[in-house]
Amino acid sequence: MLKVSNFRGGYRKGVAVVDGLQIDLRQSAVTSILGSNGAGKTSFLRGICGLLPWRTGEVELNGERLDRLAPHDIARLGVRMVSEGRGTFPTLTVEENLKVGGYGLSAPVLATRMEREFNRFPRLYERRGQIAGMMSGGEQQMLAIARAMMSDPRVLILDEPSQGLAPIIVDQIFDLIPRLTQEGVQVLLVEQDVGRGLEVSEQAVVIEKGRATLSGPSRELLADPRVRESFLGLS
Amino acid sequence: MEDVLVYGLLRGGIYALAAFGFSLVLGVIGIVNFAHGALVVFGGLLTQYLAVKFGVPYAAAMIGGALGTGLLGAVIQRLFVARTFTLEPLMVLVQTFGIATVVTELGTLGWGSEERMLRLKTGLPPGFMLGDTFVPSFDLVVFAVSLVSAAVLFVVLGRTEFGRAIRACRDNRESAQLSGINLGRTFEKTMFLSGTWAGLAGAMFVTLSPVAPYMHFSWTVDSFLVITIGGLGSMLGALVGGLVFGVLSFGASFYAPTIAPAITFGVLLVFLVFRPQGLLGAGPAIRK
Amino acid sequence: MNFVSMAYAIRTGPVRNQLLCLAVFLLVVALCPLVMNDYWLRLMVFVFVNIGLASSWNLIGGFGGYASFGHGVFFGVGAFAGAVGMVRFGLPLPAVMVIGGALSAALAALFVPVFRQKGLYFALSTLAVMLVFETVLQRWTFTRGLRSYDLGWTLAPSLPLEGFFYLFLGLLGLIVGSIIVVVRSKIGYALHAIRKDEVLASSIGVRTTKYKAITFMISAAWPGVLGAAFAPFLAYVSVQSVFDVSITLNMILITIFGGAGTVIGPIVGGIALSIIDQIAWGNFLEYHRLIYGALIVAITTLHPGGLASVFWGWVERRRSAAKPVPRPSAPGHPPTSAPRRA
Amino acid sequence: MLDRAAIPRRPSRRAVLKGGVLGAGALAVGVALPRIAGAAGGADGVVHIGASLPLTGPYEKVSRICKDAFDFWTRTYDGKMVVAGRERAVKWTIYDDENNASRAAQLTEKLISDDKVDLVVGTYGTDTVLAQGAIVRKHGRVFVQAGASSIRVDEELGGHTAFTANGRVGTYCAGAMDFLASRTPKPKKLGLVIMDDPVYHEIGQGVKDKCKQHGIDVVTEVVLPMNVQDLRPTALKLRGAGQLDIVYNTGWDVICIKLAEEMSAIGVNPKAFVGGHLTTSPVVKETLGSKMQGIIGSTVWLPQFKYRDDKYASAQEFAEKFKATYGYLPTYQAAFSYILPYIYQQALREADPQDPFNPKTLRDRLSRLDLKDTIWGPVSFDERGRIRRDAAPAVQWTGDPAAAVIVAPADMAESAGVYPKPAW
Repeated sequence: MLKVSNFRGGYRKGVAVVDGLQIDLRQSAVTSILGSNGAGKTSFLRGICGLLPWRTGEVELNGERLDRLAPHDIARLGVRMVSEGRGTFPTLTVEENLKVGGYGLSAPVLATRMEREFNRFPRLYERRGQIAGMMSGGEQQMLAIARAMMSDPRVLILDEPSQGLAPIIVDQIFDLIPRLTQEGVQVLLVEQDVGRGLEVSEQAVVIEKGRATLSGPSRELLADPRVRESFLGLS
Repeated sequence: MEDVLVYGLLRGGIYALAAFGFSLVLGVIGIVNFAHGALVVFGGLLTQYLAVKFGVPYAAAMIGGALGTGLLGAVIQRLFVARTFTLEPLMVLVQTFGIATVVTELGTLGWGSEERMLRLKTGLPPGFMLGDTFVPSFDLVVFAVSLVSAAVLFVVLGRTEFGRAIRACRDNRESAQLSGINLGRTFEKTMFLSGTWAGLAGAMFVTLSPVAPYMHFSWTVDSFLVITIGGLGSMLGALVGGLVFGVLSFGASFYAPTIAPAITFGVLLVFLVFRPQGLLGAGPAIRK
Repeated sequence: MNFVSMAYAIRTGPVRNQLLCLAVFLLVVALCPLVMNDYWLRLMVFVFVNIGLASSWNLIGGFGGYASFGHGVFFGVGAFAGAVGMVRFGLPLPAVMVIGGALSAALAALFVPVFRQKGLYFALSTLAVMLVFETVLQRWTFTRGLRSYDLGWTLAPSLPLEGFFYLFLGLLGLIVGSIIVVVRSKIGYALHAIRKDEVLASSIGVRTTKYKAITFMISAAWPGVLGAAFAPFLAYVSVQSVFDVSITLNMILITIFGGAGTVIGPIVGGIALSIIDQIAWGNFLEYHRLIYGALIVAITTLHPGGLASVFWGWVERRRSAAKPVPRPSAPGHPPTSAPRRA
Repeated sequence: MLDRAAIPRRPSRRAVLKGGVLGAGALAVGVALPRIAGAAGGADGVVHIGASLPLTGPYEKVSRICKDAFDFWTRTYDGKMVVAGRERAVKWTIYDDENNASRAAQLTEKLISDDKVDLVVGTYGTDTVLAQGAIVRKHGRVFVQAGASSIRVDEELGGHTAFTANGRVGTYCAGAMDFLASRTPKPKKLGLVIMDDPVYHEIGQGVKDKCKQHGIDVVTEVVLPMNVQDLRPTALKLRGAGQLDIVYNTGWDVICIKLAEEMSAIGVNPKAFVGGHLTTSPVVKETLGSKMQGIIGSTVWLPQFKYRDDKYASAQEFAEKFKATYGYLPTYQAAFSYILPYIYQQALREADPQDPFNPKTLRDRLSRLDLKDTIWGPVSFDERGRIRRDAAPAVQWTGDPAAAVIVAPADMAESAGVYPKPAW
């Protein structure tokens, strides 16, 4: 259960990009974060993962404080992010990418998990010897998700997973998200396609200028006129 | 002609050995380590010191010298480079230049400024004829050790989790961190590896030719040349670059000794302008 | 008007203020020969040359973000132009200074293809050019010396020591003045854009190659002029003495030490390092290199922005302490402190 | 400044480091300031001698020997020097010129104008001595030096500014070449290795002249840049010249060691190997080990030489005392460095008490100086200020452990010498 309270953070000392955010994932399996460009969505996600140069406030995972930890420790405690633009290791093979995802695990565990991910993404199995940098965007997105899943995370953060992908691949990704939650993973999703993001999520938060201005069950937000106007282009 | 080729290749083995660490650090941490040559010299002198002062057998002294140098590298990373490597690369260049000066001066204070050499009694015949070329057997041993240790490095980088972590950090720092890899520790290990191989190069070289603290800068420049020819940040490139550079510099100082530096640096310039990725360059792996 | 606000006003005010400030500084320094003996005068000349060289380097390396690792080549070419011109052809000092500057600028123009390279590649290319030139000038009989076995040039000092003092002081004024003007000109803004994000700069229509070439030529011409003037001062010019790697390294060190990408940086750095140098040299014979190296490590590790950033940090703090509302960003484009990459 | 306060502040290592650096800096300034203040002005009753040496760089090792020898002279005379009939304390000021000409000039200026030294002794290296001489000349002073033996010193500074206590380099090879020419079978072919610097060209020219005189062919000549690293290409070149009788390398210690090493590695075995600038320093012997056997060096001074002075009954005694103090046998650089202050001492003994260091009278006294017995041998200067001295004797390393014995000229020879030398 990820809980964030009074979170501030940014890139330059004294300039807050995220300014006093409160988010409580509770039982929500998938939570969507909405906001216009530059609202601080990505910065917020990076802040949770410990990647912002400065941050204050509290980040709690099942009662454990994460806000003072280094990014790699946060990752080991089960918060994994698939960053915008995938962030695969281009010169490593698919297998090696997955192994890095399971960094620190013993060889047998690594083998079972890898098999599981290959079952989930048969495409990756076909390309397991391939250098990641040579693969298509969709394949890289799958690889990035599989790599994050290698560690059996408790929270999976997806930043713009559909960006730059062909519609058919986007469909596959969104089909996948509910299935992931069945394995006990909570998903935190930032998606430019707000409609889709809301469809797939249970709860949603709207961020403006680094502050949460609106939050609630996704279905309600989908009906909210403000959301419809500013994000869905409907009136 | 064959002489030049053979001797050049033999020398190239050591150049490659010295350049591996330089290339690794450049690729992974993204810095040019001006103290690299000082590490090579330090490794050579440490080996010589262990062997002569304590009568340690050469193989052990060599390993001790290499690991000691690796440790020095890791300490440099932890205390100094870790604080600056995210800044402009120029800053680290100046910083490591300062570190090179300090290491060299401390080495001079401890060991003196005189050239030292480690003479081994191997019991091998002095050499054998390869066609018309006389190949000193000890040179060949050193060359073989260079290749074997290069192979070890390839295995470490290519097949182990440690190596994967290093390569992951090289490819994408942030994703590596998000996968639970401790960036700081990995960089320290990278520097350790780099120092170890630099020390190994020094440990080999001190058995062939005298070594003294003041010689550090030419090792740094030579490593530069090797990886520019071979390709920045690529291990295989460093090996190939080392061998090519060995032949090139040997040929230049054989056929035109007085303008040899101009020839080698001229070739470097040609590479930089027309083929900046080198012979086997990784290209995109280099950030800046 | 207190000191802090004055410093701030000079930094952000019109170019005229900075030039005025420079003129006052030069006038004060010009009085030095009244109280100094020959040694200190000679030392001052070295400091002027060092600051002049560092300031020139700073233009392309600090403001442009293109670190040249072979900038010493321009000084060396200038010094050889001075030596060959004066000894072989009997030219007067002003003539060889012009020739030295022109040759260096012309040499810099040849670097245009290298400008495609970024960062490290650029640094390496310039280093290689320097080492090639070093060997060529050493081997070429025309530049080698008068007699076939000579390796260097002996020059009669063409001015008394005070003469050299004022010559180099004047040159320093010209160099720093020209940099103040250039930095606040169109070129300066282009450089700023190039340094921040070159791709972006060229995409919004900044002709990056043109501005880089102009900047590089200016930053090469001054060391050429300095080198030519330095030749008769040194009285003995050889490849060993004017192509030393330490000349380039000093330019970089002084700039970084004082603060790269600021006008004041090389001046402060040059003075500070000279003082340290003198103290270490005179008193810690066995350890002076160690002290010098340790100092470089200390400053780069603890204060990567150099002395200038320490000073401006202090000014900013004093200002924000004086005014309750901190301003989000300073007007103009003030010197960047600690150039961090995002 | 809210967020700054909110960040946990532990006393960072950075702060500790910073404190350390500041403390060290303050200490350094504290130590230095009184000395700077004290340095100005030559104190009365003290002879202030100034020098610079290339204490960092390629000549570092040699210059340490020179520095020890200055110190040894001071110890020998109890830190005192008789000037104008009165014993005065001696104070040395030595700087590091890093083998850099412009720095040498600057430091010499400092010694003369700022430290106001009474006497200047020369540094080591041709470029630096020439640069130094230009400054000394500008002040109308004189200096004694032995660190540059090139003929250029005579041309540019001799007779008015510089007194050179070392013989011309062109004659360095005479002992070795005469010795080799008298062997049977007579050597016919010589390979010459010259470093690309005027001094070494001068030595090389001397070798060529001797070859012409003795009817020896110079079959190959390799010119090497001063910063040469790898000597194997040179060894290969020598091998390409066929069976050589003599290889003459003009270079200094490391160059000779590296060349010997590479020649032995690829099986180039000349009948004689001469190291033109190979010193008798222990490092050379240690580094070359058994390969030292039969190598010939030309040295301008050895403890075996039959020299003596007012403090030491023989050069041997001088060498032993020196070794007891510094742990190594003095090389010729040690001897010529020792002699520099010694020469001043002899010249100034009966100087005018009113103005003992007057350059004009000092110049006259130096040019009239005629010392029969010194550790360095007879000392007198010709009209170019050069010591009257020729033909450096040749030594050869033989025995186990290898020791240098004089083999030429005949009147000094301790041994008949070995030719051809044993293969590496």
